[in-house]
Amino acid sequence: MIALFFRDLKLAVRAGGGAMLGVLFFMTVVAVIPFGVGPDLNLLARIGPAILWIGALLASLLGLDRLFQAEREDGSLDLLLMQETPLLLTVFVKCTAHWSATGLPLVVASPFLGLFMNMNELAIGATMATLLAGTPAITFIGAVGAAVAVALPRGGLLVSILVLPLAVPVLIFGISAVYAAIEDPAPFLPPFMILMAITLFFAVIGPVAAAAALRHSAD
Amino acid sequence: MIALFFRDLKLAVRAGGGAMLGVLFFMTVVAVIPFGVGPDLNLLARIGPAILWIGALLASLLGLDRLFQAEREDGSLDLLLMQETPLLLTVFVKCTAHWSATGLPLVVASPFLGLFMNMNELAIGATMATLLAGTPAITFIGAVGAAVAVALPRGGLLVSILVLPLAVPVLIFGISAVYAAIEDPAPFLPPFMILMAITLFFAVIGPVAAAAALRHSAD
Amino acid sequence: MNETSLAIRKFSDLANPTRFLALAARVLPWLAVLTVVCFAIGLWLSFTTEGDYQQGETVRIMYVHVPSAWLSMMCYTVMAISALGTLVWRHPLADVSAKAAAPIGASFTFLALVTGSLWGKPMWGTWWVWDARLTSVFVLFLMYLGVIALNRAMEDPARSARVSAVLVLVGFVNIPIIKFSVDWWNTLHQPASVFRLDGPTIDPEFLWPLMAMAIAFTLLFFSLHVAAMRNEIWRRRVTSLRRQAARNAGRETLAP
Amino acid sequence: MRLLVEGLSARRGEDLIFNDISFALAPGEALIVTGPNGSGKSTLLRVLAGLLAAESGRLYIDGGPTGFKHPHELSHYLGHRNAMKRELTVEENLSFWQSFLGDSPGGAGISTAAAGEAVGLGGITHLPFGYLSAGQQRRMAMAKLLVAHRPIWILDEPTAALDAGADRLFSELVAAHLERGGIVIAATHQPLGIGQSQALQMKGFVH
Amino acid sequence: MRLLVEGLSARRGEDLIFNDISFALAPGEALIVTGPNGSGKSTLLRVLAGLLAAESGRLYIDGGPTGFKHPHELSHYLGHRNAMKRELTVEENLSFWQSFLGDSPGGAGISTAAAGEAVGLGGITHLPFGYLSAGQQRRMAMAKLLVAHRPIWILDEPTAALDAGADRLFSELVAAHLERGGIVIAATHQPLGIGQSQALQMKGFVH
Amino acid sequence: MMSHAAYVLASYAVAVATVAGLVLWVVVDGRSRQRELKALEAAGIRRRSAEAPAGESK
Ligand code: HEM
Ligand SMILES: Nc1ncnc2c1ncn2[C@@H]1O[C@H](COP(=O)(O)OP(=O)(O)OP(=O)(O)O)[C@@H](O)[C@H]1O
Ligand SMILES: Nc1ncnc2c1ncn2[C@@H]1O[C@H](COP(=O)(O)OP(=O)(O)OP(=O)(O)O)[C@@H](O)[C@H]1O
Ligand SMILES: [Mg+2]
Ligand SMILES: [Mg+2]
Repeated sequence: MIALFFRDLKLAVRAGGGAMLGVLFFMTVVAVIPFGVGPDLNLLARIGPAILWIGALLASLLGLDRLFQAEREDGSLDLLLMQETPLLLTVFVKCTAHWSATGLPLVVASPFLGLFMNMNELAIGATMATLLAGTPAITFIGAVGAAVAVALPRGGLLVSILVLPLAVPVLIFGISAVYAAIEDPAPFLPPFMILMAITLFFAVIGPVAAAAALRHSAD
Repeated sequence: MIALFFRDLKLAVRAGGGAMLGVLFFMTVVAVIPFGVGPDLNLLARIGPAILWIGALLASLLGLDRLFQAEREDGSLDLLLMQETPLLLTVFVKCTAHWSATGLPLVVASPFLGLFMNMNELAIGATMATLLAGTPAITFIGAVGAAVAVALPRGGLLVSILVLPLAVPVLIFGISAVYAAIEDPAPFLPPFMILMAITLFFAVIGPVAAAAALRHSAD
Repeated sequence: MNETSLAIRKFSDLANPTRFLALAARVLPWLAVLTVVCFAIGLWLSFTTEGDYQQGETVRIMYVHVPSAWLSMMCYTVMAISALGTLVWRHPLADVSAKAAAPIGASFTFLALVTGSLWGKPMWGTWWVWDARLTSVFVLFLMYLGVIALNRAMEDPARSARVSAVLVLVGFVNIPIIKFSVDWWNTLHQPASVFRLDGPTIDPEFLWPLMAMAIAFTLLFFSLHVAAMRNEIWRRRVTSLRRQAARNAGRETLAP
Repeated sequence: MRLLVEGLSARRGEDLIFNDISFALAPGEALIVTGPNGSGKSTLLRVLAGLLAAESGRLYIDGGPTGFKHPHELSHYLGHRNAMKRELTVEENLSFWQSFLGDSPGGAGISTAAAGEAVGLGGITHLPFGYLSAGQQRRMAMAKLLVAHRPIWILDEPTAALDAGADRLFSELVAAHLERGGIVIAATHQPLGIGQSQALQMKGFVH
Repeated sequence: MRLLVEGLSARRGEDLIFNDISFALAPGEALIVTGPNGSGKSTLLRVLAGLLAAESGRLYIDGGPTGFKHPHELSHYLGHRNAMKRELTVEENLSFWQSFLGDSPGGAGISTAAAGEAVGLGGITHLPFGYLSAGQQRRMAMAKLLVAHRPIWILDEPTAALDAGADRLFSELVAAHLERGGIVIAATHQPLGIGQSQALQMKGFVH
Repeated sequence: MMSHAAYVLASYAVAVATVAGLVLWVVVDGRSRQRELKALEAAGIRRRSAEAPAGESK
């Protein structure tokens, strides 16, 4: 299992470029929005967390579709499926590796992008915390989409389409936690706890569903 | 050449409704945004053009990487490389087909999505015009990235570092042309002309660079 | 399992669709005629009744908007029941029914969206707002398209059936949200005035054409659905025959 | 330990590919599956490897180690594709599979270097897998069979891209595995050069 | 028209794969390239097909049609992969290659239907390519050689996945092409069953 | 009120177009599937159950 984790990390660094592309795309989104809202710094600061979250969500879609497709194309998936180690553990480890290679860089990059959006320290901290808690959920949801689309020739877009609606709750609670942290009356913890609960929920449900989908993808 | 164009179109339509998927993805992205920034119509109208452009960029990025990789994996690329027809013409035709199958539907769908973002008629028209003028550039830039990705077994990183920064100017001039059209003082034409110039530039440079990269992709 | 029980299973698999085809051939003409008649009555009623004093002519949009909105939800419900049929009862026709219903439902949802927008522009002054009902109908539309895309992307119907059945069932939470969104959140959109516990509150002047059009739309849906199911069964037969042809080709000429 | 197959049949999509296949393999026995293109050899092997569900029939192990329900948990499967990553070196690939697969009870895998030697490509395990020629890649995929112990080997056209020397080398590997009490099931178009073995001729299901 | 190769050598990455290979092929002649795995057969064929640059040496056509600078413009190349799209029907695939490749001077391709007949799969060109089994796919890839005329055929392990019957059929196709004055260069591990032919034994470059 | 009539007309037009499109799709799809079945049958490819001796309730 640890071997699988490190193999996937190595692959992501050597071949994918997924991490870099994700961060670059994230930066592009954040850089482009000020064009839209104009140079109004207050407005920017206000919508900053939302933009960061949307950017992170979209950026994590890139490369998600290859999670199992690459394994299938070279026949590795067959061997992964045959083992007695529960498939859902395998999926879980693959998700963790994928998140470390692509989700984590997004989290790390978010404070700098927060500065561009004229957000204050509190907002930046809150955004980073919610991204850290929330992006794994996106990966786990994405794993289900990737497993469903494993046998499809043009899975990329389809995965994103299947994944985005399911990721909406993550987005909503992530953003509302950040706003709760900034605006005094509302408490930060309840939405944040819900976010964590969502992540934990998908950390269990995602691999189970993905494993089931992979079992049925045999051909 | 015409045969190639129609083959690629057919492939795009057959393999899971490529065109429809792109538009569907585009719609999904637009539908997710209000969940993030809230249903404030004025704010939506302001960031609308930026969102449409980002959605179109992302929709064209997803799947662009397969432009030559799919040809390589089944060996067709070898045959395309061997012919006496100039390779750069082949690349150009493939780009055109790809754009017709994925870029054009996005342009066609953009007015409807503009309505969802509460944009007025002027903004919608300007966005559609800039998308029409700008998305081919993204395809041509992407072709270079796709060609480099085919050439280098470990080229993943390079591709992303290459493609997105080149696509950012397209995005920026596209968006600023739209805002110029909406806000009175700034003139629409200069950024739009620059956008057209960028597209024409990449329509020439892109196939040349991609063809060169493909020639060296031999393995 | 031995040869005969396999043969029996195979037979019952096929007998069902076959019987369905025979039934469809018998029923379809009648359904079609009935649909046309109902549409004639509905259209005649909806153009001859008075306009509303408040909304003027635009109230006539209601006669297409409301039936198509109802049908968009009903069609999804049909799909969800079919999905249950696939997953729980494993009925051979359930998957066919779900697959055939998706494009029809998407079309009705599209109609509801477009006519709603066309009504919203004169009444609310905007084509679109992100209120709960409108958003949830839009999400329904996206879900239809997603199901269609998934069905189209999978070559093998046996494999795509369960996946899209799960997707359909997950999406079903949206239907009560659409229905009750006007009650749960305070929105721009009209609350229900026909299907209420305390009886319709709508003026009978509008009720008659509305009901006539609703019946016509429902009949239309069923005729289209039956025809589309028939097409889907044929499509599967063609695919399976082609595979069979592929397997048998060259057997005779090239036996070693 | 015996591998028992009783009345197996399988489908692809709608169509029955083969029907009522039965055999039993004791330790040290091999089964060679032959038949024309499209007759269902690969399909049979994928069913045996647990990658496709059988339509009917049984497939089980008699007297094997405890705790293993399905034969595929005790099997190596070598399909048409090599299950190695082009971007990683051969060494990295092999040691990943070694630690991911682990050893089945009753044997131990050899080191990655020794496995490289065993397939006659000792010196080049440091190269990225993508740099090898077709036959070299195939041989390295075979080395994968050696780094983790599995009593049953399921091989789909193992020698397709191999030269005569590698063919011989491969037969020796298989023979050695059989000698150690292993079981081998292989689909081929060419003779494998294994001594005592059962044969199964697939005819395809004629409709 | 003669194909002339003089002192050819090629590299992969840093390493010289082969060195100083020369031969000449007249119309109706075939060259069979053999050698162990990794000895450079595929590399040689890819150099001949213009897909890899030669390190040194010359490669040209003597007395061929005017307007063609490189031999690869007059060649068919059948590599390990089939160059057909799974999603399109065989008919669509073949007619795409027919109109994309066009005919070289001095001959004409046959219709797609006739090409299907020629490889023994006449009735099923209306099927999507992905429906075919591995061996049937390979045969259809060979049909591609027939739909557009090229005097030179470059074939890399053409019979790898084929059963015995298809092997025979393929030898007949090659023989007919030679009879019509074509040139064939093929790399194989198994005898191809072609009559008069030169042989080239690759040894690999020992460092 | 003139412009409002335009909205009404537009919605009826869209409705007619959509319904017509649906009907057309169903009919054309059915026709071409039947044509394909006929072609396959003409090529001598037949469903196994079509040759089934008894019990076919057709
Ligand atoms: C794009 C925008 C719109 C969408 C998506 C939409 C959606 C729906 C849906 C789903 C229903 C069925 C609700 C149910 O059965 O409970 C409905 C009913 C209805 N809608 Fe809309 N609508 C839209 C715009 C409008 C507008 C602008 C008006 C009028 C001002 C309107 C008036 C009505 C009325 C009167 C009903 C019937 C309610 C009843 O009697 O149950 N809608 N709409
Ligand atoms: N993924 C698939 N989906 C549906 N049918 C398939 C699939 N793969 C193979 N088939 C069909 O199943 C049949 C058996 O194929 P299989 O691959 O088992 O043959 P094989 O004996 O291994 O042939 P070969 O010698 O060409 O490898 C073929 O006729 C093929 O058409
Ligand atoms: N893409 C590549 N990059 C670097 N080196 C390569 C590459 N492909 C092959 N080689 C090396 O070139 C040598 C010759 O390979 P080639 O594929 O020509 O052999 P071959 O004779 O075709 O072998 P086989 O019988 O296995 O197909 C091999 O030693 C291999 O390591
Ligand atoms: Mg096989
Ligand atoms: Mg080779």
